[in-house]
Order: sequence, then structure tokens, then C-alpha cells
Amino acid sequence: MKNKVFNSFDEAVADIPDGASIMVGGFGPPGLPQNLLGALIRQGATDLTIITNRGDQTNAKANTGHLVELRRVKKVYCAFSASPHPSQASVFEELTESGEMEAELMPQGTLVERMRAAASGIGAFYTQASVGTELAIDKETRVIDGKTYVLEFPLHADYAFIRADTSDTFGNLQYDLTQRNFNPVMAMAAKTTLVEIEGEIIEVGGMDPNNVHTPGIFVDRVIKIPPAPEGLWTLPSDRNS
Amino acid sequence: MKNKVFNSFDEAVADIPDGASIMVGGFGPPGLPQNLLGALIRQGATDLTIITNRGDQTNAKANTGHLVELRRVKKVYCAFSASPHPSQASVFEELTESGEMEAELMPQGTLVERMRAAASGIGAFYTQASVGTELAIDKETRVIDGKTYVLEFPLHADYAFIRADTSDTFGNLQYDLTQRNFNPVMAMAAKTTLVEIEGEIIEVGGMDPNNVHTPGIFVDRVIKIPPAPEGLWTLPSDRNS
Amino acid sequence: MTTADKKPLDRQTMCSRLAMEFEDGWIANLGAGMPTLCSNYDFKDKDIIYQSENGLIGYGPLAKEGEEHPNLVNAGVQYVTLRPGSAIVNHADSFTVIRGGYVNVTVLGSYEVAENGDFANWKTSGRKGGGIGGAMDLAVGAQRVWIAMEHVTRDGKPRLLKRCALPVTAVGVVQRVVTDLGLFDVTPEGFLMREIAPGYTPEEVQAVTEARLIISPDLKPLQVT
Amino acid sequence: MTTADKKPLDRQTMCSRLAMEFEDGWIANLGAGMPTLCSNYDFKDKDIIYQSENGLIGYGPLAKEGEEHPNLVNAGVQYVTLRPGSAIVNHADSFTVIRGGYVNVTVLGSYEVAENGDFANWKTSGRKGGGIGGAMDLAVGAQRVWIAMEHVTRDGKPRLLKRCALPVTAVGVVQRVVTDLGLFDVTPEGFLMREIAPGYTPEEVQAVTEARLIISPDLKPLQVT
Repeated sequence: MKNKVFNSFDEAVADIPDGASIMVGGFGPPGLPQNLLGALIRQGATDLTIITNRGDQTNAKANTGHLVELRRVKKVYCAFSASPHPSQASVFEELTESGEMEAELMPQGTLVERMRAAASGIGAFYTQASVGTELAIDKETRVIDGKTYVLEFPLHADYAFIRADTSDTFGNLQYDLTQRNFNPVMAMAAKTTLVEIEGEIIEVGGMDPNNVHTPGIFVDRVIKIPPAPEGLWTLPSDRNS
Repeated sequence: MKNKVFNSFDEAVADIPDGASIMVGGFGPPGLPQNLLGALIRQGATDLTIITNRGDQTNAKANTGHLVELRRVKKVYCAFSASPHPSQASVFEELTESGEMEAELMPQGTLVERMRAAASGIGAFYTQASVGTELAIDKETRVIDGKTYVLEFPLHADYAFIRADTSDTFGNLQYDLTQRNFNPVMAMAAKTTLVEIEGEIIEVGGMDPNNVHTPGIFVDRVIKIPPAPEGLWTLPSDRNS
Repeated sequence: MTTADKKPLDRQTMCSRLAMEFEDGWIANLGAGMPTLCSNYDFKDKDIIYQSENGLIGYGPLAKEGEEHPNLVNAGVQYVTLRPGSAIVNHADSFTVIRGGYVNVTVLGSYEVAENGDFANWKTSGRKGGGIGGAMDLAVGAQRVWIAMEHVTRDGKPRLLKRCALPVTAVGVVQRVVTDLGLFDVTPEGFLMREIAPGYTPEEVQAVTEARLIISPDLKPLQVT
Repeated sequence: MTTADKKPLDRQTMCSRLAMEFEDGWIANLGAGMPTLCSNYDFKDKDIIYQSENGLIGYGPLAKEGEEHPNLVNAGVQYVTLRPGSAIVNHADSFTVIRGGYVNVTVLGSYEVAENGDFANWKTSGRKGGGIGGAMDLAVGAQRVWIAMEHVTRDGKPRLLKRCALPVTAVGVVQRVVTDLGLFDVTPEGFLMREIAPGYTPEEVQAVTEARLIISPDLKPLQVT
């Protein structure tokens, strides 16, 4: 089976063009692909579309908020486009307020379901989330069994950046606890999936097929995180307060 | 945590009323809940709606085809409503031909996606499967990004009957290989989920949370399959040719 | 009783009052911030299963400092612990739990709640962006939507309103609200005040409430038991 | 060449001819019955990943009799074996693979194929019911839909038609067909016969074909290499 192991993050992101759309995994520090983001920051691609839970964060050593601060993002699809308190306003907010960057905000369940629809060949779906809110103003609605739903469309992406615990050389993945979050769905939804590995990259045949969390057919490039200081690890101290 | 272990199949199905809708798991012999079906056959409930991959099969010792032969099924939602060869025509086909029983046939992917929609609070979804076929004649269609889709609605059920390998007493489940198939989706979609266990029922805490295939919050009753001849096991010889 | 005896309820008391009504075996989703205090209530032999948006089912208390597992956070990005019987699912399956109606109760914070059951908790005035997270999905999917919030803003403006002024999170879904001044049910007729912070009079609470309060004939002092 | 030399292709040759064009690393879904013979082809150093509807990704050859694992079947309910690197997913995720476009090729059996790329393989005439299985999902989701079937019915009626007579499985999706008489591509102009069973003439094949065949200027005898 194809060996998908790359030896460096810089090599793994080298071909990402300006204008690419990228799903960025993680929920808080767990599962956040800091090393891929770090390499992309070095690589220089710009005019990016980012699809992620929240795009403003700069808590980790490399996060999507850093790409935003570098003015290399044109649009973010997310479930958080402002911090809870105006006192924590970020460059992300400045850029969206001024119109320099676009942010499309949606419910978190809608965000992940739109990714899953893209992965699964679902053309559109109806959800109750956001019905009656300003997010649904221009959206098609429909009453089904007496309840009102809004119509939502798939979110595709050229790339997914995710993090997992263990991979085999073909890209079968296992996640550790809440490292999982959006990552398996992004792996299925994006055309090309890049994975940074906290644990080990093992030989094909070493993973119980019953407990593969993301099948290797959804994965294109896997890279082992090197020891610090070269490798960026996820520490509890990365948490935003 | 709640202990969901029942000691007998007869007790586990005792409250199922006439007119109930039941999802029946399994794909071929693996994952087929023969013991639950056997108990339901003994229990006597009738006028049932069955949602399953194919409802005509009598290959195993207790299968949905037996309920059909007993005239206890009013409707089947399925992906197979006739055997490949007319020479193998079943009671299922006789009853649907004569109008005594209804069968709603659909693509297998649509069948499972309709279950998932029911589980997930999705009001309806668009799929390309069946577009342009006689199945789509009365269905709403829509062109999205240049492709035609049909609108499909959720399939709910009162009960799911499934089989797994291992459970803890709270109902966290693990499946063995292709025993999995529809079963995790049915567990999420049905109001009450009954599971027969081939392997062991273990204490809570004995299962790695990373490798729980169906969380116990989706499971209501678990029953260990007793040794044969009382327990009905799944053997390769149960396979239809 | 003198004015000196009169104190708004503290946040733990507010949340404990809601938690008192959780039933054995319930699946609960607690919003970030104040609502997480619900889990500090002593449930005795009742077993509550905490679920969070990032796919964590059945988590336990906060991890002690220095003992955090780097890959184990709840939806508020607090480092938590695992209880026996917990399970991890991906984000899509996690919102199956949420939108699919498996959550027995969600307790959320809010800026405003209206007497028609609308609430507003994702966007403050004068800002373009907001923070939704899982709140809109929880609001339409959970069996019970309960709110814990201060009775008035820092500027003293009422938060229990006739109609929400801020952009709403969901329409007509709130069933119960606890504030530092009392416990309120949302009824077809409006807010029913069932319990009141000790030392306060209904008139005093009404004075800082925009919506007209219905005072329960059984009005009692709010107490945690 | 005499009539005695002229023999329709056997099923293994038909399927091997399609399998020859599988590329290294492809994900393939083989329909029950004849199409499963594709996996008998000697792919040498090409690695093919077989996927089946019931959530099995990367399975190996059929299990030997007496060595079947009771919980390991493919979509045709044949007992198969596991290859290193295989993975199991649930049925919903399995149809994400299928509808989502991850399958590079599906080879299906059929009753009829039309020159516009329609095919019919789920319902025979005069019966109310049918058997769809995953065929309609594969037909719209797989990158390539190839058909392996006998050139005529048992009664000698053509199966390569102008338009399908039986209810169709999907519209305009078939790209290639192998029969016991040759290899055909579906083109905007109709069926292009690219290869022919050794010993047959194009006229003989046309005589048992309802659709008008376009004969490739490079027409070659069908051979497995």
C-alpha cells in the first residue's frame, strides 16, 4: 500500500497555492495542527479560505489567528467570529469590521454537518439550528412535520490540516481522546488531507481494523512531529483563558 | 451508571406493542440480531413496520423473513424487495405483489442516510441516488451546482434490534469487523435500542473510551447470547447462496 | 429583615438550584462559564452524564492543575477528567447527540431572555461578529433549555425582557431561567416567578425586570437542598 | 478461422480485461456475482483497495472453506479475508466513501446498458419488487461506472440498447462495458467497440446489438495481458 509519510512539514505543504481553501482541525489545543500551520506560515501562501471552529486564535504557537494577522486570509467559515468580550477584540475582528476579511459565522453543528455533506455527496440538508435568527434571514426555510428548518449547503475544501495520535504508513489514523473533534470529518471532506502525528507512525498491519478512527483512504500525507523545540506540541498552557 | 443488562431475550422484548416500528440490523449474517428476532417471533407482536437492508431473508434461524411469513409485518423499508432471480421468489414477494404487505424500496445509501437524518435532527436531505429512476417519479428534485438531487426524509423507529461483540453494563458497544454495518446508525436513530452480545458484557470502565463504537447513551437494553442450542449464533452456513 | 440581609444569590447557588432538578441518568450539556458550576452540586446517588460539543460523553470533574491531559478538554476548553464509561465520538456524531434530542437538559448563559422564550447569547450590540459555538444547535435540539444569568446588566439594565433587543440565538425555546434574584419558568402567559432570592420582595424584582412577572401563588424563597 | 474457433469470452476473461485498466492505488467496488472475478486478475505490483458497502475497506481474497470468520463478509455476503491496513467503518460512513466520490471504479453487473450511458440492473420485467442494494449510490458516486455482462439474454435478446427497456438504475453514468463479445466505451456518439472477441466480425456483433455500434478504427482482438 502506498506510503504517505513525509519527512518534513515544509515539504508537506510546499505545493499549497495562493487561494487554497483549508479546513483546520482542532477544538481548543487538542487536535490542533500547529506544525502544519507553522509550515504554512513559513511557506507564504496567501488569499486563503479557512474553515475552522474559530479563526481568531493565537493561543498556540502557530494557529489560524496568526495567518489572519499576517493578512493572508480572505475568508473564514467558523462558529466564532468574535471573542466573548469586546475587551479581547482581535485583529480578526478588526479585519472583519473593516471589511478587509470576510467571516461567515454559523452554528457549530451546521459547520460540521456542511463538511460532512461535502464529504458524503449530500447536495444540501435541512437543520433547525439558526431558524428565526439573523443568520437565516436570506436562507430558504421549509416546514417539515410542523417544525421550521433552514436549508444548508456543503462546505468543500482543497486541503484539511489535522492532528492525530497514531498513523500507519498508509494513513489509517487513531486519535487520542478529544483530539478527535472535527478532524475525522475534515479528513473525509477535503480533497487532500495532511496529518501531523503526535505518537508513532507504524507499519501497515499494526492497527486493529476495528479501531481505525479515520481510514487511510481519506488521508494523503502524514508527518511525525519532531521533538521540541523544532516540533510544536500542544500543552495545557496553550489554552485561552 | 445505569445497568442496562437484561437476563433474557423474552424479557427484553416483552413490552413491544403491536404496530411498533423496528430497525433490524445486520448485513448478511454478521450483526444480525437473531435472538431478538427469535424472541419477538415468540412474543407475538404484529402489524409491525420493519426497516432493514432486506426483509425477505429466512437464511438464519430467526430473521425478518420469518416475521413476514407469519403475516406480522405491514410494511418494510428496504434496499432489496425481491431476490435476484424470479426462481427464488419468497413469501415476501407474494405478499407485496398481492398488496397484503407494503414494501418501500430505496437505494442502500439512502436507507442508511435517512436513518442518520432521523438520528441527527436533519429534517431532509438531497442525494443524487435514484435521480431519473422510477423511484424518484413522485419526489421533489432540485439542481444544485449543475447536478440533480432528490429530496429524502428521515426514517424514525420505535426500536432498533442490533448485535454487537462487547458491551459494558451501561451499553457502550464494540463491534467485531463487519458486524458493525447499519448497527451504530440504527442505535442512534431508534427511540429504544436492544442489543444482543456475542462476546462479553463487562463492567463500566473496562472499555477504552477511544474505541467505543456506539456510546451507551444510544443503548437501552443489552442481553448476552446464551450458549447454543438456546442461543442463536451466526455461522457461515447461514449465508444465502 | 433589614436591607443588610438582602443579597443577590451567588453564582453557585443559582446553578445549584437548576442542578437540583436534574434527574437520575440525564445527559446534560453545560455552557461555558457560569453554567459549568451546575456540576458542583451534590447529586448524591443521582448519576448525571455530561456531554460536550467536541465529542466527549461522560466526563468527570476538572483536572487538577499539573494533572491535565493535553488531549482532554470540554467545550469550554477546560481540562477535565474521564469517568468510567465515558466515550469519544467525532464532531458530526456529537451534534447527532445534540440536534437529535439526546440531551435532556442544556444550561446556557445569556445576555437576554424574553417572555416568549427567545434568548440572545451570541452577539453583543455594536459588533459585527459573534460567538455561536454549539448554542444554536443545543437550543433547538436539547429537550430542555435552561438559562443561568445575572438579573440585570452591569449598567443595571433588565435582562428579562418582553422581546429580545439583541439578535436572538433561538426562538421560543427557553423553559426556565435562574438569576441572582429568583427562579422563573417561561409560560404561555410570560415569566412565572416561582422562587425569589431571600430578603427580596416581588415588587423589588419587578422593578428591575422589563417583562411583567407573574408571581406564583406558591412563591417561595429560593433555596438549595 | 472457422466457426469452431469462435467462442464468446469467458467471464474471467471479461472481468480481467476491465481489471487490466485498474490503476495502482485505486479504490474499487465490485458488484456481487461476475464483477467479483476482477479481483482474480494478476495485478502484479499494482495495489488495489477493495471496498464494500457494508463498511469494509481493503479486504483480501475469499476465505477458504472452513476458515471463514463469521463476522467478515463483503457486500455480496462472501466470506473474505483481511489485508494489512484494512479498516471498518459503519454503513453511513461507507456511503460517504461511495457517494462522496472516493471510489475510483465500480464494476457492476447489469441486465441492459443503453448507448446514452443509462443502465438497468435492479428490476426485471413483470415483478413488483427489485434489488437495489448499493448500485444506485455507486452509480452516481463512483468516478467510473463499468459494466460486465453477457452480450445477449438467455433468449438471445440484445442487452446493448438504444434506450433501456427495464427501469433504469441511473442515467448517463456508464463509461465502459465488457461483454462476452467485446469491449465498448460509451461515447457522446454511442457505443464505441474498441476490442472484439477473437474470431468474431464487427457485423456479427452488430447483429446481436440493438444500438448502432461505432467500430474503432483501431479495433483489436480482446486480449488479457
